[in-house]
Order: sequence, then C-alpha cells, then structure tokens
Amino acid sequence: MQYLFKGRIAPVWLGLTIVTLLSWLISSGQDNVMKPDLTVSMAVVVIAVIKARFVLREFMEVGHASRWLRVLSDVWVVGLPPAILVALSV
Amino acid sequence: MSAAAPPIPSGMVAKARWHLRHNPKADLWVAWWSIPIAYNIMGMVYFTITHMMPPPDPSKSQAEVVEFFTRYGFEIRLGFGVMLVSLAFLVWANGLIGWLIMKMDLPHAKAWGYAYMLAMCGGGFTGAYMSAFTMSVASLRPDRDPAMLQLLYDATYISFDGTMGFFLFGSLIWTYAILADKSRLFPKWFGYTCIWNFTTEFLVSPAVIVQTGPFSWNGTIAFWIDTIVYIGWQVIYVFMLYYAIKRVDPPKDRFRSMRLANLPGSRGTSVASTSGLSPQPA
Amino acid sequence: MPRILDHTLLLSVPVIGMIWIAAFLVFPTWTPLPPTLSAADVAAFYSDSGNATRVQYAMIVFNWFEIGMVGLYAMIALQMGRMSHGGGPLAWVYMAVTLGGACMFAAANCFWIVAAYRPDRAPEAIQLLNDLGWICFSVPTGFLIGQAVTLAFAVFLDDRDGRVFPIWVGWLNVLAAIAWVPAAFGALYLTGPLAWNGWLTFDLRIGTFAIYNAAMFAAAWTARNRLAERDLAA
Amino acid sequence: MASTNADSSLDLTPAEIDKAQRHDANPLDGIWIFIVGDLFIFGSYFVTYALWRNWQHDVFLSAQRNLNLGFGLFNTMVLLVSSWFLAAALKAMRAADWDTSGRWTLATMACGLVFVVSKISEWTVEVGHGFVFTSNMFSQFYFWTTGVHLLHVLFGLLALFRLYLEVKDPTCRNVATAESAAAFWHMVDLLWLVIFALMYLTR
Repeated sequence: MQYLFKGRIAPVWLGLTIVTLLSWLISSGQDNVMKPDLTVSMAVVVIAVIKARFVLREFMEVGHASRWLRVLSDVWVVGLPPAILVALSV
Repeated sequence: MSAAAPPIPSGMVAKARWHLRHNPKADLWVAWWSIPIAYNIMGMVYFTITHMMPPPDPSKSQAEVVEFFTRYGFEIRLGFGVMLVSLAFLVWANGLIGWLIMKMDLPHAKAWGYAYMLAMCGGGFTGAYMSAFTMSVASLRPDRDPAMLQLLYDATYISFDGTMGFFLFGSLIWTYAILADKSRLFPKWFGYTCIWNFTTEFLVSPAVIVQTGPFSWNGTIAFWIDTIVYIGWQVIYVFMLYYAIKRVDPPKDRFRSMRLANLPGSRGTSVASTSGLSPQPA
Repeated sequence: MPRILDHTLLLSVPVIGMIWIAAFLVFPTWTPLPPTLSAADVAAFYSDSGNATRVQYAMIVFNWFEIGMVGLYAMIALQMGRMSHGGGPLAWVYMAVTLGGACMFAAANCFWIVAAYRPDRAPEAIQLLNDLGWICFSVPTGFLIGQAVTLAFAVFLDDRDGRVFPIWVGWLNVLAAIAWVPAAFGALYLTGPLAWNGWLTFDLRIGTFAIYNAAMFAAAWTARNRLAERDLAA
Repeated sequence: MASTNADSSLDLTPAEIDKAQRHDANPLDGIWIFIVGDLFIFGSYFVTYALWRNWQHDVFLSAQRNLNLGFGLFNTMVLLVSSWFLAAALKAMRAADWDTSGRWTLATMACGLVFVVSKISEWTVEVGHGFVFTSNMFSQFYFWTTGVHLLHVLFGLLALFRLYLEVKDPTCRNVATAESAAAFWHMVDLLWLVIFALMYLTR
C-alpha cells in the first residue's frame, strides 16, 4: 500500500477523478435531453486534454524525458483543442 | 576480403561492375535498390497513370462508373502493364527483408523469415494483381452492361483493401522479429514504428462495409491517414534496410565455389593463380 | 533403387511438358478467341457442346498439372543456392515468383471453367468471364520476367571460374525477360499484335515459354550432373 | 545499380557500429517514438470526428442517446485506477521491492480485464438495442474508435503480462523495459480520456 501514496501519484489520481466527475456533471446537466452546446463540448475537450497532460507528466514521466519528447507532447496537448474547436465550428 | 579485391574504379558503370563482381553483398544491394525504384513505379502507376489512387467515390452511380472507365480506359491498361512488369521486383524486397529476419538473433529466426516472405508475397499477388485484372477488364470494354462495370469497380477496390490481412500479418511478423532480436540488426525504435503500419492496416477494414464517409475506401481515415502513415513509414524503412544491410554479415563466402573449382574433376582453374587471391579458410 | 529414379523430380518435367502440350491441343482453338468477338459470339462458342467439352477437358488437365513445372523451378532454386551469392535471398525470391505465375494461371483456368460450366448464363456474363480468363492468362508475365531476371542476375553474380550454370543461361534469361515484356501490355488493345491473340502477346510469349523451359531443363540437368560430381569430390 | 554505394566501404567501421549502438542504447526512446506517433495519428482521427460531428450535428446528438454514460464513466474510472496502480508498481520496482511490484502489476492487469469485459458488455447491450456499426455516421465513429482503443488495451495487457513475467524472474528484471510497458499502458489510459470526452460528453 505504501507505494500508492508515495510521491505525487495519489493526489494526481484524486485530481483526475474529481475532474472526470466534473466533466460528466457539466455534460449530463439536469436530464438526459441532448441539447447542442458548443461550450460544453469545448469544456469537456479542454478538460480531457488537461487530464491527458497530467497523465503524460506525472504517470508517463515525460517531464524527465528528452527535449524532443517534451516539446512534441506539449505540441499535441496545446494543438489538439484548437484543432477540435475549429473542426467543431467551421 | 575486400582488401584483396582491386581498387574501386571511378565512373558509374565501372563502379557498378566492380560491385557486382567483388561486393559480397551485391545481391542484397541490388534487392535494396529495387525497393525505392519499384515502389516509385507503383506510386506513379497508381496515382498518376491509372487514376486508381486517390480512390474515386465508392457511391458513384453506374453512369459515373461507365464515365470513369471510358475516360481513363487507356491509361488504366497502360499503367497496369507497367505495374505488371515491375511488380515482381517487389518480391525482391520481401526476399531481402525475409532473409534479414533469418539472420537475426531470435528463436526460430528462419521460420520467422519464411513466414514473412509467405505473407508478403501472398498479399502482393492477390491485392495488386486481382485489382489490376478487374480494373483492366472493366476498362477494356466500357460498353459492357453498366451493372457489370460497377461489379468490377467494386471488386477492384475491395480486393485491394480486402487483402490487408497479408500485409498486416507480414508487418506483425517483422515487428515481432525486430523487437525480439538480440543482435539488434534493426534499431528497436524502428520496430515500434512498424506497429503504426500494421495497426493502420487493421483500420481499413470498414471500407468493405460502408459506402460513404471517412471509413469508406476513399475516406479520410481509411484512405488518407492510412496512406500518409504508410508512406512515411516506407521512407524510414528504406533507410533502415540500408543500415541493416551494412551491418549484416555477407550471405556467403563468395569464394567458396572457387575453392570447389580447385578440386579435381571440375573445369575451373586455380583461383590463386588467376586473381591473386589466397583461398579462404573453410 | 535404379539410379535413374534419383532424378524423378527433374524427369517429371518433360513428362508434364508433354501433358501440357496435349492439353493445349485439346483446347478447341489453337489460337485464342479473338478479343473482338461480340458477347453473343462468345456465348455461342461456350454453348456449342463440342467446344464446351473440349474446354472443360483441357482445363481439367491444366488444373491437374498447372503447378507441374514446380519441379524444374525448385531444382533451379537449389542450384542457385550453390552459386556464389547462395544463402542470400535470391533463391527464395525465385521460388516465390514462380509460385505467383502458377497462381495466375490457376485463376485464368478457373475463369474459363466457370464460363463453360453454365453456358446458359447471360452472354454478357460469359463474355466477362472469358475476358477475365484471357487477361489473367496473357497479361501477368511480370512473374515470368521476375523469374528470368532473378535467375539471370544470379548467374551473372556467380564467380567466373566455377559457374554453376554456364553464362549462356544468364543471357537466355535476359532474352526471355525481354520477350515477355510486350505481353504485359496485352490488355491495351483489342486488335493488332498486342491484343491477347496477337503475335507479341500470344505466339511470342508461349513460344518463349516453351523454349525457355526446354533450355532450362537441359541446363538444370547438366548442372545437376556436374555438381553431383563436384560434391562427391568435395 | 550498386554504384551509388561505391564510395562507402563494404562494412561498417568500428566508429559507425558504436554510433549505431549508442543510438539504440535507450529502449525508452523506442517506445516513445511509437507513442508520440500514435498520439498524433489519434489526434487526426479526433479532428476527423469533430469535423463530421459538425457536419451532421443532429445525427450525432440523437445517436449519442444510445450510449450509456454510466458505462463510459465506469470505464474511465477503471483505467484511471489502473494507471495509479501501475505507477505504484513502478515505484515499488525502483525501490527494488519486486514482490510488491508484481502484485501491483497484477492489479493493473485486473483493471485492464475489467475494462475489456465492461467494454464488450457495453457493446453487447448497444447492439441488442439495434445500435450497430452501420446505423449512422456516429455509430461508425463510435464502434471504430472504441474498437481501435480496445485493440490497444489488448496489446497493453500483453505488454503488462510480459512485464509481470520479467518481474517474477530474478534473471531478467529490468526497469527500462518496465518503463516502456508502463508508458504504453498510460497512453492507453490517456487516449481513453479524450475518447470518453469526445464520444460521450460532447454536445
């Protein structure tokens, strides 16, 4: 058990879980009626990509990796939401 | 033994002759050269001559299919003629890679090499040849019943996409061999890039079901992303083969049969006296 | 065991060659059906019970023996393994391409059989099967070319002082490869020398194939004898 | 033909061999090339999905009713937990506590298996309701993307199984291969986070 709470992985995991529930709350709203809402869509995508960056940095340990890797993973994290936003709204 | 050979002359033709005669890896190098050349010919045939690629719309009406074959008929048949002459040389590529797999340090390396060759040759024979025939036959008589033309049209692209299993399996075999190879004939990271190739082969399969959208045979995902990944990987693969050939041991002591020629009962002459080479130890 | 039986594999080659020629003679026409025939004429050809029977019998025989030259090619691949590049990929490439050629012949064979199987089909469908059969039969010379070029290359790479095959085998393969090139374009025209019944696509290709196999049989036979002595000496 | 190789020597010099081997020295770089490539390939799929969603917004919205948000949330949580366990396994491994590490690896694999079972039951329920691959454009994206992801999960399970075998065997314990397998598994989790958002949560 000790390893589960060693370092930052436990708080990171807790944060990811809370944010997941949050994005579920944003999206599901009061009832199960599907209403088009670009703001909700973008919010969940941005939250997902932020979570992805935490997975990359904390679990996959990209922070300690070589430079090209850090740069490329950040390009992905920063580039994906705008690309999806453009695709969703053009 | 290359030290004992005469110096490399200058001039393209003389150099080529020197290598064919003295380079112990001459067959490997020629097989390597056949890869960029044959793939470029294939690309030219598919993309510029026959207009087979990028693929036309699968949901074309029969009239549009007739128009397609009428318009490009001659080019299609000419292009496939060129392809049929050159396609067998892609087998050299398969042979080269299969042989390199056999040289790796992994259990049953020879079997993995044979398996690779069988899978890739099967894919080439069915995927490329069947689509070439159906396409040629369709364009041969565009005045055929339009329903039959459409049948041939579908058969062309579905046999092209539907044989991905061969390439998938070939690629999978190669990937496994690279990753398991202790001699590191290919760098490990290249093995991982092979995974892109075979996973994207999986992904074209919806093209045999749907007729429109990104998963159809001309769709963004089933065709464009797949093809871009494939071509990018192909460029890496040609370079990796280049380094692998440089690193691998030559197929065989080229002078073994010369030694045999020295034995009584054969019509050969002594190697040492004609070329100044000392016989190699066995 | 009589010594001649050591050579069963190679000796099967002339026997199968004879059978191929016999089947060729059984086929109703010695030259291909003209590509310009109308759908009705093609259907009439296959509906004629005499023709249909002969097509079927010829195709059954080809069906049995279509891979028959495999003995010759396997023997050649074995000799390639003894050349100075032996152990490299070329012998395997040679075997793979010969298999490809046989597969294409088998496909053509099946298309003709299907055409003759139910001659009351729509004439358009019979014509389509007939086209597929002749195109599959005539056009995939790429495999033959690949076969000849691979072998020629191996012969030229072989060291000059102790050749497994004499140098003329290499040149014969080059010539054969050149002779097979026009046939690859056999789908271009319905008339003229490049049509599937034209002299470039049919006569030259079949003639070269016959001469090639006969000559390669002779070459494989003598190389086998010479190498047997050499191995004995070694 | 071979002439263009003429000026290069027939065999590699020792310096060239050294260079090639150094290039290979870190197996992590190997898997990372794959992971980054995979992220970008998936990124292109996500953008394609967004475009079609934009073009057929009504179809996508009404088709999304067929999905069960509960399943989606459960799957996400399972993968997040598995990532946490695997990170713990790696921490144990670095502390040379191999037995604990093996247990956490097993726990990770158990989560992976739960995900597979849950995913397949989710599909079964949906197909039972008549929501199949060819129903509409959304269902094509949904089944295809989750299918490709499931394929990654299965490969990840294979990698974890191999990792477990290595952890159990004292002769081939190797933190570097463990890190490769772990990185792949975390990528599977990461991709699912985005797929969950795009397929289940967008409106």
